[in-house]
Amino acid sequence: MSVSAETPLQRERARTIFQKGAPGRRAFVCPAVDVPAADAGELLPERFRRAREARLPEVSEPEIVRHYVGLSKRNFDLDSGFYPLGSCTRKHNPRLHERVAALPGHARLHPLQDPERAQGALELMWNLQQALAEISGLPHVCLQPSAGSHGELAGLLLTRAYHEDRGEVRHKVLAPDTSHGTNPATVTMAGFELVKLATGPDGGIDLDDLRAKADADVACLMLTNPNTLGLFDRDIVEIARTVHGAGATLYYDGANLNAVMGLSRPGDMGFDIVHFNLHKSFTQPHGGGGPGSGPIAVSDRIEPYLPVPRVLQSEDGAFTLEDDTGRAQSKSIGRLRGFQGNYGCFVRSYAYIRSLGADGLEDASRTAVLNANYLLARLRELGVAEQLPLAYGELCMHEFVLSGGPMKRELQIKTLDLAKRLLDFGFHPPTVYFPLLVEEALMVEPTETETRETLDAFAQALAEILREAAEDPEIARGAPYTTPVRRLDEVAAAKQPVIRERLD
Amino acid sequence: MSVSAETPLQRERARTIFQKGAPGRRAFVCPAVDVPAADAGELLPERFRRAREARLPEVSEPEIVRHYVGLSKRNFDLDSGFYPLGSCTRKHNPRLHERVAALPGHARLHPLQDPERAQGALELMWNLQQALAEISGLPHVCLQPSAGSHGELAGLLLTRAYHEDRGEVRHKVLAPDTSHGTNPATVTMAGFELVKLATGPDGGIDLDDLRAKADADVACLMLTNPNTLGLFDRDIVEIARTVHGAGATLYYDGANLNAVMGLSRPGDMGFDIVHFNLHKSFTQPHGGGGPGSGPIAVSDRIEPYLPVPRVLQSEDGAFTLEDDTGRAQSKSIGRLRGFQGNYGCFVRSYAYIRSLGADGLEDASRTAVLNANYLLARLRELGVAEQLPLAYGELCMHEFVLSGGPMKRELQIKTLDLAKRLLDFGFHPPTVYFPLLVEEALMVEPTETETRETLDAFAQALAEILREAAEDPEIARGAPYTTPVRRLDEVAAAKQPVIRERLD
Amino acid sequence: MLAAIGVGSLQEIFDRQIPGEVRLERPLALPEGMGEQDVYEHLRALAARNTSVEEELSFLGAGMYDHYVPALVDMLTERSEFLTPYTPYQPEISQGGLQVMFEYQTAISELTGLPVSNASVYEGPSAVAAAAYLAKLHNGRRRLVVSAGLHPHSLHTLRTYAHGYGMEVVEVPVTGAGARDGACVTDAEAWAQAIAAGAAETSAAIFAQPNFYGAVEDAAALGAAARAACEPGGEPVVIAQVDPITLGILASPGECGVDVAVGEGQALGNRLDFGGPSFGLFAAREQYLRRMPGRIAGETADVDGRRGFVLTLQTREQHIRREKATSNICTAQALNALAGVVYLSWLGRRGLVELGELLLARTHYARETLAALPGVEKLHGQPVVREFAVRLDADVPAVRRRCAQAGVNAGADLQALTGREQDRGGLLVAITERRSRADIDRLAEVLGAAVAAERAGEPTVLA
Amino acid sequence: MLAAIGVGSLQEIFDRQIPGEVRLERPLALPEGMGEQDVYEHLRALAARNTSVEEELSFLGAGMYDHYVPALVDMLTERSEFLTPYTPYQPEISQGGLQVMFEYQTAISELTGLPVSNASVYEGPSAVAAAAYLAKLHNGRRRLVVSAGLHPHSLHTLRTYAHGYGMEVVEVPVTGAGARDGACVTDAEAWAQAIAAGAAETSAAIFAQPNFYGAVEDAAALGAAARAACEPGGEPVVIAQVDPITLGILASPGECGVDVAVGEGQALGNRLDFGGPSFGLFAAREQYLRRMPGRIAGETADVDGRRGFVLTLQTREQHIRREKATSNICTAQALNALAGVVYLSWLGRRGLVELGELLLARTHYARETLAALPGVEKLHGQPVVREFAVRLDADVPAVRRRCAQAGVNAGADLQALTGREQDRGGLLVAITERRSRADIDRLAEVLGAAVAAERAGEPTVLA
Ligand SMILES: Cc1ncc(COP(=O)(O)O)c(C=O)c1O
Ligand SMILES: Cc1ncc(COP(=O)(O)O)c(C=O)c1O
Repeated sequence: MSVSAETPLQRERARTIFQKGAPGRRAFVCPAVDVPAADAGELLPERFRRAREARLPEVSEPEIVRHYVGLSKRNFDLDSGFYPLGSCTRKHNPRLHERVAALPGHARLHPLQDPERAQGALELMWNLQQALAEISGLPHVCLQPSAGSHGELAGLLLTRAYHEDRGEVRHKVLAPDTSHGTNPATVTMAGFELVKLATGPDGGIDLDDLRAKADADVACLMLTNPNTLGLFDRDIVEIARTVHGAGATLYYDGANLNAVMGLSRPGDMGFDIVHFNLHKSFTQPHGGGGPGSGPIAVSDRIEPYLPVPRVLQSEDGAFTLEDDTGRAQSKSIGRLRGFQGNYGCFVRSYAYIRSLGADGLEDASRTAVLNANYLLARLRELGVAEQLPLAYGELCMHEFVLSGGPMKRELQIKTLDLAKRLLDFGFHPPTVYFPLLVEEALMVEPTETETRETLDAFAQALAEILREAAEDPEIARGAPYTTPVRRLDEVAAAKQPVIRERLD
Repeated sequence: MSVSAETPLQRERARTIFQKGAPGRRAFVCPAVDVPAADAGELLPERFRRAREARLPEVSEPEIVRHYVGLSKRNFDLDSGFYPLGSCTRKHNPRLHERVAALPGHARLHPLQDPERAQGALELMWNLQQALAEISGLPHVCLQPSAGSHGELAGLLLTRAYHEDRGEVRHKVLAPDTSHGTNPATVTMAGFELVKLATGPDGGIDLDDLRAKADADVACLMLTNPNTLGLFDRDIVEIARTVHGAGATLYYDGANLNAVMGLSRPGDMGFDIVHFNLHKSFTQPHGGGGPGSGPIAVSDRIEPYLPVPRVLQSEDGAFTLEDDTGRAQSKSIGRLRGFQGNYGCFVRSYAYIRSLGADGLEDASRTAVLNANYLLARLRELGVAEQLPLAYGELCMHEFVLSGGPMKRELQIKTLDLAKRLLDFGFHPPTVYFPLLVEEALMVEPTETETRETLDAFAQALAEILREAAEDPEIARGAPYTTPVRRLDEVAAAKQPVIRERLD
Repeated sequence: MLAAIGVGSLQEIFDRQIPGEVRLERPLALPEGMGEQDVYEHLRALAARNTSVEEELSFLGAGMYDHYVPALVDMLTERSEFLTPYTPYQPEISQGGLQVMFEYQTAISELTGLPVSNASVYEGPSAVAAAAYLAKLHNGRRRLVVSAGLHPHSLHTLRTYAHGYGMEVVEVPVTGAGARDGACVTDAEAWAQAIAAGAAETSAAIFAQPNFYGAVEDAAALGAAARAACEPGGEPVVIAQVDPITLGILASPGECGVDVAVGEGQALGNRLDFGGPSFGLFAAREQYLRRMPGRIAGETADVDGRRGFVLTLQTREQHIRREKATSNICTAQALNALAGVVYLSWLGRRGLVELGELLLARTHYARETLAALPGVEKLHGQPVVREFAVRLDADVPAVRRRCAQAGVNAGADLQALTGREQDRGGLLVAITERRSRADIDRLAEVLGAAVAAERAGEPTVLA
Repeated sequence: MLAAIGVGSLQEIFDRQIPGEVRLERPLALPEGMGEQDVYEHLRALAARNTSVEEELSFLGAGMYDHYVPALVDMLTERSEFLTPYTPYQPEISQGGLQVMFEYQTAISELTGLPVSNASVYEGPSAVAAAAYLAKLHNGRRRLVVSAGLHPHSLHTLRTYAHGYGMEVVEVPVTGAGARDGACVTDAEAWAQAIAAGAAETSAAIFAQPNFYGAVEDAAALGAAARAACEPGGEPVVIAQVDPITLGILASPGECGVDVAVGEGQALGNRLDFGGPSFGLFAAREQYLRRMPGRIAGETADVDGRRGFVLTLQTREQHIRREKATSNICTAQALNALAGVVYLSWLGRRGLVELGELLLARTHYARETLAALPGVEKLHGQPVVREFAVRLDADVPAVRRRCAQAGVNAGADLQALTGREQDRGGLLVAITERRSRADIDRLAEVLGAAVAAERAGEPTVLA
């Protein structure tokens, strides 16, 4: 490109919708006022009225379309390329799901519609509850939580209610140092104190540390299995025994369920409470950061405390919603949000479960694990593993964590540089710098919906970047080059935060 | 971009869907055979059976999505940028239209549904017929033709039928040298012989030439008004008088109707037959080259010959379709295609007409003309007009034609180079090298849905390209640089045509 | 803006250009404009007055079919980048659309077994007329021999066009009805005779496979007979109108010696839309390449050697060749053809065959089931793939009305479409993968009752 | 692939990792998988058993509303580039999503009149609980004084959360019902007392505007009273739950002295979806910026000086700060917030006001019309914007059932939602721009008849 080094997207500088349009332009045409005129002051006295107009954009429909279509082109997305963001299960989102979720009978159903006239929706929720119970091996499901971390909060509030009901006060919650940030954050938000557990040399929980810390103050242990290293904790039965022995509950962070569907069930491992990330294992489009959905499943002893309302089936087969006003009479922890949860997500995940069926779900997990191990093997074959060795273990489940430590020392490029250079190759980078205990971590989750060709291409790209770095580390350090903007100054952004457009 | 001159889109070489996937992969799951097994030979004897499988792609849904989403990113489109392709009326496509066209009551209505159970569709068509009659000033409308050129064919077949019915044999059709290619092509296809009319110095029909050629062999004159120079033919009344005086019909190519909606009507100008390009004046998304729709409107004397079936309204207000089997009994030219025409397009254009209403349509034409003249003025202001003068006239209607002759001589770049360089600036070029009689023609149609800011930016880009060319014409001659592929070898493509993927 | 233009008012721009006598001096007599919500409600109200295939159990076909359209087709056709560009005149920024055309051409070529496909024409019936025009350009003769087994819309359209470009249409009847093999197919003897009769002037011989009665024709024999009827070197162009969805199991046009295959593409991933838009497929043997109508994408390379695609052989086209063009077509059906190739990719190599077998089995079952009803008999015994005709011993419109009241659209009234006396009593029934065995059984139940009631002269109950 | 991995079978990978005792040795007890078409039909059949707002004339609101969602919202939210990325961890390839967040934040800031907005939280009721947690982080106190005028779901959610993070919830009643001004609003005296009672420990004072009864509160007075009840410097955080669609005409939280504004965003371009997903808006005064929950996009520049956007102030967030984070939220509602800002752009500066005026006028008309019916009276006389409550002199569930049989969903049963005895007989009626005067008149007709029939003890006719 001899003439201008800038791509058209780079050339076009960011202007917000507030900087476009002109006074008087608009898209909306308000329906006519068809009722008799009334005195404005009578309708709404002056003192309740807004004094200063909200300075919303003044733009026509064509401008809005151009603006947002233009912005969309500044995003990388799963439909456009490989997105091996570890821990996030970026599997394909079948387009059927968007179609069925948009059917007016689902999309335009009011949440307070009488149950008799929402039987289809309630049956769908009931069926989903049943399916999630079977998949998790825990019989009681509440679909309400809005995402994984909301499910975690529910789980700890359930734990609290369970202990309180038994007259116990326990204020500590255990979580391994590999745990996802939402786990410790939830511990605090639920009013507990975090106690960290060490990771053993095999990448699992350090059992001695667990035994030492599992005392009578411990309310719960929060665990992911396979954990965030992509490893199945082989001591899970012993862990469960220890935790239950201490009178605590065992919480399953379901973010990694995609490794074990139909193969191993949290309930059978001894977990009391599990949350699902429907947006991960059960394929919601991630929407740029939501919506998601985080149903929970629990064992019999936790069931009395579940949030309201759940879907119930009555004798005659009809479905109803639990009453949620008479909270005082039940042991329920109450509501976690409005209405019944993210029904739109339920529709999609239910469609997914019915599409795949028992075999298909098992197959999905098998293939997810196969793909991860294959990619790992390819990286070994290409010599990438020398600079980027597997942090723990030999094989992995559905994802694996590489250490960028040797790369950093030998090639003088950091994991961040590698990630940024991947952008020029058209790949979304893996999760980086997590889990925290792995130096310069790279967490790679290919998922089952990627082809072997894609895995090969990704491995090649990594090898190529390392080769390039061996010749000239500046290439990676200066990357990316071809993206709409290049490396951004995050420090400046946080120092003097500008978080809205200045107007006028 | 110091490292690689290639953008990610350039780096990724074209591979077709046939080159992707692997044996056995698939997206479709066939519903189970739920009827009793029957003998294959009985169902379909071997001799009727296919011997060699069609080698369709073997790909999964995620692969299909990635492939075509990826291809889509190799397109420029109206929702992404200015598209002033002259003669094509690239106005904004309101998204409401896609929504209403997709309603099952429209989208999943079978064309042979009994009229009693398709009253909504027939009423819509009736209303559209009425509206087009009013807009054109010609009372009888047939919606059937599939696009403009199909409407032209209908028009000439109507002309033939009209003359034949009067016992006349006329074998010539007149059309100006500025006419669109479909006009002469249609003349031939309809079995006539083309006679070209010269253009006068004011850009209109050369009246003397017309008078000389309008003899008793002439069946029709095909005209666009405003014509393809963007000029309203001021002699239109005299032209009509001359043509009618010769016993011929006057045909209106409606491609440029966007200049005169609510301002001047073909029927009032003296035209007998007009086609509409619903995809232009009445905003269909152009779909990369269709679908379109080309209804026709005619005067009383042409009406008996209209294609079948039209929508009729009976006494009781119910709508029916004309019988189309008893062709022999009527004077109709018959069918031009299957069923009723491109109903999906009717829905969109009807929605457009109802959205804008009488005022809105007039406003659209006014603004289209304003925008074209403003852009022209801006080009003059910026000095662009020195290298790219207006070919004819002073003002214009909804579009204008520049001559690239001076640019070619003074700056040594051709209209083609200018067009290609515009691609690097993120603009779709105007129509180039049409009309033929203008040297190095550039035909610019901004439409009414573009903002002043966009027109200014486009004018700036043209000025910038000319400035750049004055310094170094090689820049434009080598353009484009930033597109997914650069200038393509069209000659080689035509010499040894490869028009399908070679398999195996 | 006016100041920049140098006029005092917008009106001045018009006054200076449009002569007063042709200015419209009153507002258009059209309703006032409405906001989006109101227009939506209006169009929804109109839609609600149509009974779509979602609201009844429909066995209508006769040219357009209720096949399942996968969700990814909608998603892709709704993408701005496919929905809102125009014809790829600027190939550098249109590689997406051009490659889609190239892939479409490949898929149609594979389907038809013919080496050359264009990027689509308007739709099915006019594709027949376009093929006949190709024959005219090819051999300059003026007779078209055509089987009456074509869709009546195709026959009518062909006549309309042929009258324009000056060709004579000679119709060859189909053999009489009856539940035997060989009924309702192109009369082989008449076919050979009609061609031979004006052999030196016979430009093309045209038939449909399967034909309008659902009957599978002996395509290879028809082609061979057409050629045999003429002097060597003077053979007509053999044109077949095919149904693409059947081509997973039916011998391809290429295998049957067909020169040009055309057909309605709607069944491939396009919705019904009350009849359009859809697309027409158009494929041929190599020798017709430079006489094909419509757009054709071709492969080439850019200045840096990258593979790319362009519109090619444009010297056939109206914008280059004007009155010498091989067709007048300009705006065609790109988006519909995109839906077609995406659908075929979704179906896939094996899927096309499996779907064909499913349709074959269900259609056979449906025909046998209906023909077992009193007052219903097969119109013919030829193999059928996804549509078949029966004859009712009762008034078809009346029976159809009775069925409709029971929520079943029993199929198309044959005679209402063909206008032929011999088709009286005929009902054309289409079976897609959306019509299960249970649906077919329900049809049998409702149709059986309706025929019985009609024969018994029972009064119709108004719904 | 197995060879590359160096295992003999796929099973070996599992056998080597999952202990035998926790392996599931049987297939899951779930139905078999189905093809796309079958799944579609199943989900369509379920949808058909729901009565959506398309199939009846619905006046349901009470937290979610049937506003018109313009078509461009669907088009944009369905674009792969917005639909299928995840959180913008890699800003260089996520400028689209990040800029949308920045624009959303600007729009919410403008709406609320508060300088700081995050990029959304889950939804309305949990946003209240999140705001209370912010108050706790801000001042470390343990009492939450909350008006009973909040949506009952918000009250319940707040209690659930507060029990976790150890705060006490003190509920302030609303004044009694009656068709007078000042009925059904937060009891001003009780409000001041409740705050003053534990002033040193009062962390936040929370009210809703309009409140659950549709009544417009004197927001400025409530805020002022809350502050006045405490020592200077010891003021509670004043939190308002607002309805964004009313903010074109109602005084903004910023104008009323509110510290933190939260609310349900569904009315802004999001569909009903039987209750979710939607989004919660969350805006505050500058001083709360570093205690906000959730994502925040900030402006910055790239190495070449181009303007760009990043997730900023991430040291508040769980992935960086873990147990010290200001919230545990991770996956949130980016796509719903996108719909929100696109909707607000579509509505535009004037449109928001015009829509507000339309709702105000129609709601007023509806209230007066219904209150004129025998057996129906206003529950209160406060101004209302797009929802109001009436009291029926008849059993509400029975009246609602009668209306439903006539195709009218008359609104929400107040008492069924609040569980409060004092709300017996209450009906909460929502009016959006989709409910015309004719619709309102129809409601009056049907409701009037239902109340009359119920009072007369007429038997219900089963549909
Ligand atoms: C291991 C793990 N736990 C919990 C979460 C939180 O889930 P959510 O984002 O749905 O709140 C995530 C999400 O990234 C995760 O990866
Ligand atoms: C002036 C003119 N006439 C006729 C046509 C042909 O219309 P269509 O492409 O709809 O066949 C066009 C289309 O570009 C045109 O610009």
